[in-house]
Amino acid sequence: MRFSVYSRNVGFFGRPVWRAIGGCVLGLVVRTAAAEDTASIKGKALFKGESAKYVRHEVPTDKDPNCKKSKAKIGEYAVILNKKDDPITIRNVLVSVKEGLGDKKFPPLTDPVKLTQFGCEYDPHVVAMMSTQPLKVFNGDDTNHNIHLLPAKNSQENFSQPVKDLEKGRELKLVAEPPFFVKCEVHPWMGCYIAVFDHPFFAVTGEEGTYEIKGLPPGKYVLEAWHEKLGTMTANVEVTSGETKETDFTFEPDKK
Amino acid sequence: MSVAVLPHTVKPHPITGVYSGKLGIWLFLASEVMLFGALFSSYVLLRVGAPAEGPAAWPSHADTHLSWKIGGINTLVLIISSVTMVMAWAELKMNNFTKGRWYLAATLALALTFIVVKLAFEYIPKFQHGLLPSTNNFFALYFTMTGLHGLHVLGGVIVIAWFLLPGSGLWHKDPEYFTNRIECTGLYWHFVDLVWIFLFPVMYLL
Amino acid sequence: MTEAHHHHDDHHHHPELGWWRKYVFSTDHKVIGVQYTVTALLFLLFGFTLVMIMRWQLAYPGKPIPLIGGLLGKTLANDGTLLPEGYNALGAMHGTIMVFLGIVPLIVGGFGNYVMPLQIGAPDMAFPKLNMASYWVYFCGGMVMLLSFFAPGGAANSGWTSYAPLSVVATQGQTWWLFGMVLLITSSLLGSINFIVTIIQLRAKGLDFFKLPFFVWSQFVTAFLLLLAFPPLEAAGALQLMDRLAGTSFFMPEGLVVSGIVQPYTGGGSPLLWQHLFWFLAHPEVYVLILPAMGMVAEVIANNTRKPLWGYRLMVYSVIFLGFMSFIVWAHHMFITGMGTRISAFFATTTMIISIPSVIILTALVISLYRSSIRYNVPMLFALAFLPMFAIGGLTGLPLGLPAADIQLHDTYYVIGHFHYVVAPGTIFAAFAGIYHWYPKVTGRTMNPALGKIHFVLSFIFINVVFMPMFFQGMAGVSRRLFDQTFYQHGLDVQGWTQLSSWGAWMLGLSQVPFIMNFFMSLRAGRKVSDNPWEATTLEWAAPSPPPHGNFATVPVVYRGPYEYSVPGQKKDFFPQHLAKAEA
Amino acid sequence: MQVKKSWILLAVIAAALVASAAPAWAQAVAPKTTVPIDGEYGRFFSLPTDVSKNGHRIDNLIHWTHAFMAVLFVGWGIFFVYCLMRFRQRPGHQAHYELVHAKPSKYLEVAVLIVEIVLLAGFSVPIWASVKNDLPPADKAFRVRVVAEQFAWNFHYPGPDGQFGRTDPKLVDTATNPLGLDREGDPHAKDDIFALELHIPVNQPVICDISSKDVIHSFFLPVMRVKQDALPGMRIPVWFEAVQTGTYEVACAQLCGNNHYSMRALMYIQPATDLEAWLREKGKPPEEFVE
Repeated sequence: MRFSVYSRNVGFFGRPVWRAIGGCVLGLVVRTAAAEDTASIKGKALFKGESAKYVRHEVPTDKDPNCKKSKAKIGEYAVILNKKDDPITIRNVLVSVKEGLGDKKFPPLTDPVKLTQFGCEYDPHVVAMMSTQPLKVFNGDDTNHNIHLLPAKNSQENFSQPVKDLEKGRELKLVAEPPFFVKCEVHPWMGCYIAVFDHPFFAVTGEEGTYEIKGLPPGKYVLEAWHEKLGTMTANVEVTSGETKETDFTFEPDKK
Repeated sequence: MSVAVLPHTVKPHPITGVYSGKLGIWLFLASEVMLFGALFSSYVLLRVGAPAEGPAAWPSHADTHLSWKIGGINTLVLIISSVTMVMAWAELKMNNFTKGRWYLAATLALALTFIVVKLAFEYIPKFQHGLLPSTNNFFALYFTMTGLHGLHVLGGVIVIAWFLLPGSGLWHKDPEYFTNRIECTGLYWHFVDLVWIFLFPVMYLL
Repeated sequence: MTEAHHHHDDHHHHPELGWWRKYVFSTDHKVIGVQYTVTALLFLLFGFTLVMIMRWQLAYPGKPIPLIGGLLGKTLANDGTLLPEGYNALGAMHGTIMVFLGIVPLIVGGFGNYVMPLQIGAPDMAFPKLNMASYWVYFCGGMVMLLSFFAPGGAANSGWTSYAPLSVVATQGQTWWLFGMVLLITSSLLGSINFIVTIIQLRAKGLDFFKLPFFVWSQFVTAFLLLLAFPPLEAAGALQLMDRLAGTSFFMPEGLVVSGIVQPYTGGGSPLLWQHLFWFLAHPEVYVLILPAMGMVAEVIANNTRKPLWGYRLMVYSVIFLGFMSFIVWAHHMFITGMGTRISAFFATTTMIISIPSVIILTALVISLYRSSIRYNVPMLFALAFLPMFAIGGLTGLPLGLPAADIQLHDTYYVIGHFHYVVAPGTIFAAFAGIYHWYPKVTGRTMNPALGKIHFVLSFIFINVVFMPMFFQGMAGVSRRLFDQTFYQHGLDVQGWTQLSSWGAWMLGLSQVPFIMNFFMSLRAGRKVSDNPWEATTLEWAAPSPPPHGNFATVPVVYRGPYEYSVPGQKKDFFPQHLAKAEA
Repeated sequence: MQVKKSWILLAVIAAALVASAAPAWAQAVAPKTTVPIDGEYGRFFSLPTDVSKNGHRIDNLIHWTHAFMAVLFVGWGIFFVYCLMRFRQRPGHQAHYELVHAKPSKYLEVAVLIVEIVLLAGFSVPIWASVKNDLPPADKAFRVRVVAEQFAWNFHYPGPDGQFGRTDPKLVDTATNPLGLDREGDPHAKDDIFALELHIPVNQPVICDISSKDVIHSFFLPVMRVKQDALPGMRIPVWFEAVQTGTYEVACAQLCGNNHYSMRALMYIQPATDLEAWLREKGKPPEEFVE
């Protein structure tokens, strides 16, 4: 899931081929080794209610002409629904294992997580990462960006990237923390969320509104689905070795 | 080898009529007037400019929870301490070192009383009731101004304690010099007293 | 001296003072003066280095800084490219360091401490221990400012003016800045009390107020400005500290939303209160920066024109008037904050009035050249260059003082050019004149005149290359404190001037190499000279070079005014103040 | 003559150093902006294009003041240079002890005073009064609220009903509602228009109410000769009237934080019909974006 979120950027970054290959190989090795005796959970984030309230439209990026290369698109109240689907699915829902892992240690993920400011929009909109991974922030625009993290636990990083920089970026180390808001100080409409975990069991619903968490050891878990505007939901799941369980989350914002 | 002997450290300058220390302390007090003057001006500006309603509005007299009685007691304490300070200087001037010291000790005791009353009956209960500098601008000014005044009192306490104990040896070397120093301390102390006399009505009564 | 037999702890100076007491924790005004001078010169160099780094970013935005880019760390720069936060930190610290740690300590703490007691024939300052304390408090303040670069988020980055609410919500460096400022203010207060008391109490016999050298007068008025203008800033600093640390809202109005977050301040405060308190200090501070410089220039000009100063009394009255008026012009820094016609007219009027005494002093200094005999040595070159440079600085203040013209020019590079002309080729040139002039008194040797002239010519050319383009930028509407002015069309169109200005700054930096070499080499290799190498009249030249502890072998008595040069019927063209009769 | 040679040498060194800077000076910087900006911006001590009705008065004041400064400086400089050359120390030349009674200097100071009074009372104060205080009648003017924040200018138009809606800091959402407009609670707020660029009519007075959400900013229109600090907690009106259409810049002139320099907005001066069309377009509910 993580890879699919970032895959859009790979060609665009032009990051060195050997790193991509290395990453894939490592990922395959870890996954194939793990697949034997582990379980997966996958599913959808579904929406029930008055979908007309949530309109996706272009935000006025007229402040900065350099943003006009790609118009920023956000949902009203940042809820992006796939209205063509039936039932309607929701993007950018973060699903993670909340309880049930105990004190187990997991092989740390180390490949950097990328957050790119491109066309005056954050890509991806919800960043999920493990605390062992570095976060790399890039500026893909010919303008100034100033990322401002507004976390409770981590330090309130607030720095600008005045020039286009898709090579090195700025690297950040974060500790585990529930999703927190991140904004751009220069472009008021730009916002995203970062969630940091101590374990590798999390996923964000993508363009189809689906998620998949792989490599879970068998056991009983509490899953949490979080959306920035629609709130959180939990589900109890039990998985056995080699099983792939389907769990959907249905958000019903109009139901009190 | 020429030895630097500074004129007018003890004896007054024939034309200006003061010794250097006294002139120095007067100048220092002039700068203190500007310091507290700036704070009092800020008080006026903030009070006049305070919004009519909302959390930032100027609190009514009852909402300040300041007791004029405690403030009054402290005012009295400071006024008496000013008197004892003058007495200490007068006794020293008349060559009564022991008496002068007793008056100095009395001043010190009164100064400490002031601080204890301020802390035990005003600051600490206020904090316990959740009335903090951040509550509103009245309390912000109250704590800043009385706090700064309190620091001045504390400074006075340190100076008086110094002349009461380790610094009193100067008397035996040069009584006039010692007396001058007590006079300067006294000038400072009266100023601290005077600031309180402005603070008391502004904070407790107005 | 009737009190000569009163010996106190302060004055029991045993000849075997240890090295620490003699050179580090000394109470001798001359040692303290040298400490101040050297520290302040180092800070000036540091502050100038900061601006040389900034000028790279201004000239070549977004390009990595050559040579030293890697040294800037992670907060200020990224891979050697300056970041906006780094630029703002450097900018704020450049201002603070130059004003509070460089120039004022140099011309007041350094020259004032060293020269003033000598010029009034005093054995030392009135309170020698206080004097020492003043230096060390200043030193600590400086260290706090330097250490603030290592605070999380870097040094203070809200400009040297630290306007609230920006400074209240700023990074931790601002708290360090405030603590540093409290120390520096304390140091200035101690110093100013000392200066005033010394001038009033310790003048040599016969030295009436109107026989004082003009430099002493300038220090006297300066000390009053420091004494009375600094406390309001201390109060303001205390209030800002409370806002930052205790969550009060002295400067915070209701309903602030920073970065999309509703601020926890109760509100009810006024951002303008900070500006009023700040400029109530900072306008007199401007005169603190310039009056001692005028004093030094007057000394050097009187000495090298071999002629009494023209209009000495007029100058003294002007300087007193300047000092007084400087307290009621502060709001001309705030015309754009939304002032009504009447208040702006009042402050504009006082501003126009305050320009008159400055014109008088400048005119008096120029008329002093008339029918004189000008000796072109290095101090005189700097002193003469001061005059047109200060004139440019002063004249360009005129459109800024007219509220309507200020609408366009306020907070543009025009302002930067204006006050830098006053302070850089003005005050700093005066300070160079002072250093070349009094170096023989401090060391017994002169500085090399050839190197001095190279230093002068290069500095004079490049300082104009630096600051003249700023007027063009300002007229075009380029605001100050912009990390990258090419963001704006009007900035882009005058970018060429920015680059020229930057090159000027770097060349100006190179031009200081002869001075630095000269300063240190002359300690050993300078030509040894007599006690009075410039054939001057004022009292400092009556003392041996360097003056011993206690200054004068015999306490001088003064018989005449400070600038008795070319007195008719005399054999020599100078008549020192302390001589009863002319030498045969 | 020895001395003079060394001076020439120094001048040559200095010229060489300046020349070494020249290539860098000539290096052009690529423009950052993708929207062409109208107007001429000074290259040599000149003010930017003026497109406002009142701007020429300020420009005239600046020009006359500079003329006065130039006269003073040049006159005074001639005397200065004359003294430097005429009274240099040389064999047979002696300074005069007696001081001249310099009447001209008194005249000079009085003249300076008079000119300053004229500049201040005759020009500056009346201009200030009219450009800062005498607002045009509200019914004739085009009103915009300008809300500054770190680091953007928000422009708030009242919409068809001509009334500004209520705003509340608690409702602020950085992306969708930066003004904190109470669209649900206040009927006037429903039709309010929010934009990040300033559109104003040509040949009609415009009143901008300047305020700030966080720190102090300064609303600066270089081509309009308008500058007004945006103070949090206050709403200060400024007015101006454009006489020419075009695209210009809004700048922030007060240090407001790290990205102060990128706090730029565009100002479009349009004929009234174009402006109305733009406002109508802006006032429409957002169209759904279909991928």
